[in-house]
Amino acid sequence: MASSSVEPSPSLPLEDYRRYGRQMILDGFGLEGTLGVIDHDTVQISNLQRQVLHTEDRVGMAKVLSAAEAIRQMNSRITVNPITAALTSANAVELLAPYDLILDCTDNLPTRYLLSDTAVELGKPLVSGAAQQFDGQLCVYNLPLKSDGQDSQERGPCFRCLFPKPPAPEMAGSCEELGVLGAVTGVIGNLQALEAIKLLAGLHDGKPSLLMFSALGAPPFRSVKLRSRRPACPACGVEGEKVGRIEETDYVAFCGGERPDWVARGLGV
Amino acid sequence: MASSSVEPSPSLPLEDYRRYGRQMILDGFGLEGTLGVIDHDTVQISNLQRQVLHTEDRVGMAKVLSAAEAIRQMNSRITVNPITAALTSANAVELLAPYDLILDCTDNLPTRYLLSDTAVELGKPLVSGAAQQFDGQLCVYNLPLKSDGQDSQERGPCFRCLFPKPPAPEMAGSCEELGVLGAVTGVIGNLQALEAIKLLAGLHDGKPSLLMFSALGAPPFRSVKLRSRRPACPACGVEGEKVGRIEETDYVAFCGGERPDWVARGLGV
Amino acid sequence: TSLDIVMSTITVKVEFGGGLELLFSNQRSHRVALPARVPVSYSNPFSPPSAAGAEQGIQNSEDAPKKPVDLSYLIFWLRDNLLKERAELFIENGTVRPGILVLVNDADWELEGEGEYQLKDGDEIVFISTLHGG
Amino acid sequence: TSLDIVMSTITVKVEFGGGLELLFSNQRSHRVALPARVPVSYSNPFSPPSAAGAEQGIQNSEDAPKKPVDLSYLIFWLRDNLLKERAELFIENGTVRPGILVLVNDADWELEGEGEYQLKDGDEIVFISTLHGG
Ligand SMILES: [Zn+2]
Ligand SMILES: [Zn+2]
Repeated sequence: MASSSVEPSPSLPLEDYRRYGRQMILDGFGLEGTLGVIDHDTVQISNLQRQVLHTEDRVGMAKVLSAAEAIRQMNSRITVNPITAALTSANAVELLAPYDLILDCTDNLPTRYLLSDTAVELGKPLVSGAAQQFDGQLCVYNLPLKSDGQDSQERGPCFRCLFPKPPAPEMAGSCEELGVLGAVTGVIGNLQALEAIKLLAGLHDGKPSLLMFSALGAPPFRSVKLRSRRPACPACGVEGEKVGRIEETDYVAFCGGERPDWVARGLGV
Repeated sequence: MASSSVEPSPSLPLEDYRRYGRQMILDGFGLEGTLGVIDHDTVQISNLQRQVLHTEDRVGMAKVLSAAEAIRQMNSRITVNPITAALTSANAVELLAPYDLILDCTDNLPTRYLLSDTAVELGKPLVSGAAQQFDGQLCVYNLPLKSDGQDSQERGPCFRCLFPKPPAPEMAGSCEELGVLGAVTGVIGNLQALEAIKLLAGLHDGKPSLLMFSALGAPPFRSVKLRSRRPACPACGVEGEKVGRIEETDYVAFCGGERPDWVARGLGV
Repeated sequence: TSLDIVMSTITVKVEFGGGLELLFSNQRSHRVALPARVPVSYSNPFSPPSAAGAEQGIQNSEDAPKKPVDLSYLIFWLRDNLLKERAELFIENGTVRPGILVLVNDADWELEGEGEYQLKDGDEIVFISTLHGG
Repeated sequence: TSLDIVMSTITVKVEFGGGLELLFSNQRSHRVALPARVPVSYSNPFSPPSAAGAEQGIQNSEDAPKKPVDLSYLIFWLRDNLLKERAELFIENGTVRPGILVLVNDADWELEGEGEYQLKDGDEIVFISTLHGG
């Protein structure tokens, strides 16, 4: 799926969590809200190896409807809002504004920059996962920071702070092009869900970090401490110190020009 | 599910993998074989939060049949052998002998010791995952070792080498008792699948290690280098140096006596 | 390429996991300062664990023979100073209970000499019990 | 608590990820031995990257002013000694290309002084590109 978001109404007394953590049964741990899923694409047979919400029967169905059906089968009380649309710079703010956080589950760079810029504009954290071949990366961009456990007004870096320029197009590729082991996507997807839960439940430590995973590595995981946001960042930087303006950005051109696969994925921005 | 196993017929030239890894599309990466799933239990509504193969519609169905149905919906070419039986010391060797490796996805200690002893007896690796609350552990027991990348005849430690005695019953508890965050189970389950794939495809580095995961930790993952097997281990030790005999073991008594939940789970060994 | 200068105390990081933290105020991470040299008699041979706890614990006598502080000393120090309940769930027959895995800087302590491992300033020592849910 | 003894070379571990390894013989992990002191002129100010590669690279002249080896020096050393193709995908305007994240012992290099970070024996330096599949 291109991206999905969660909007909780924290009707449970989450602040009691730490106190009663020993006693409580975690599956009583709950959040109410709406889960939005945005994607313009239909289920392909080649998706099934890693996008485990879909089934052979639903090949050809809109991905967001297939995902909503899978979630309904597991838990019919969850409210899912399936949005069959390609995310573009024209609709991103409107589509994502109703949600408390954004999950980046995309497979292409232009959408990753678009989601990051939109998350900054909306002031929401972006839980970003990526997977290729045997490797994965996980990061929360625009993270609400805490110091000594207390909320601060500060935010962690955005995607553009860390990667002001996309990698050379020659070195980029989507999962369909490069391949990815389904279980790598599964590890990263579950870790994204955990970061989202920690953020919504107030359990996140509020320290920006990047988790790198390599299925063949020893050790397989490496956690990296990240910088603060970059004052010169055109997206999240300090007014007057920004270099460049993202309003002018053509996301596809920025990432190396019109490549047929990106256009096919609906990013003819 | 209690445990599941994979039996590959390596009909693809896996030894070519490393050579062609750059060119190959990973989802062409395939293994043929039979996936066995062993469990005596039926789907409960409380399982759905973490056992994502099941659905609300299939509550009450045998777990192994529900799992087989879910796999069939995703990939109808996979051969699944669902075995509706409680694993006991009387049937474990016979049930697990046909498979090349064993996955321990159980939720109780007596079955963990039984699976480890059986894996040692059958000379098969045991990919073991465990999850409780916010934490998880992953380890391959009885791992075929490699040194300098070459296969050796040696095996890594078994579960009993590392944990010769179970924790005090007061400190033990299953997921149903203590609770577990569904995404923690998902992270560990996907990592188990990856270890199984690495073993079957000859990509495992053959060095025994334990991966510890804590969803709230910073860093969340810790990789630990493990000892060799223990010559005095009653399961995998050296003949003549073993202390104790596992043939005499009553698995339930060994883990602190008959607790109603273990008996209810079919472990009235 | 570096010379150690004799210190009178060292600090190690101690972590508990897999449920063991329940014995230690439900706190997973601790910083522990220990004397760099300790009496020989307190860990070799082990003194048996006692219900009396701290009273029978480690005493620093000025003229007792000494040795560099080791992992065995830490185990008894934890029993006598941090353990809140049920010492028998942590120590058995003069060492950690067999169901507990001890890690020294991310390696199984058996690779490091077990209780005889000499602690260094900044070491990270982890005690875990196996998890078994799923 | 320790004294550094002057060494003439140091060894660092270098890792590439996220596709950058393709520029370095598709090998992710490298051990690199570097002189402990290097000419001042080669990294500050940066020499611009050149198509000629190694020919315009770092030269050790005996009488040039020297400084302790730093991360900038390593970057040029990698270009001149390990890079197999397309230097412009690794170096741009005298530093790493903006799309590359540099890590010093598991911290973003911006927290460590970027190119001016003085390398220590045993340091682990990682260069990664962002992954973007999913
Ligand atoms: Zn930014
Ligand atoms: Zn053993």
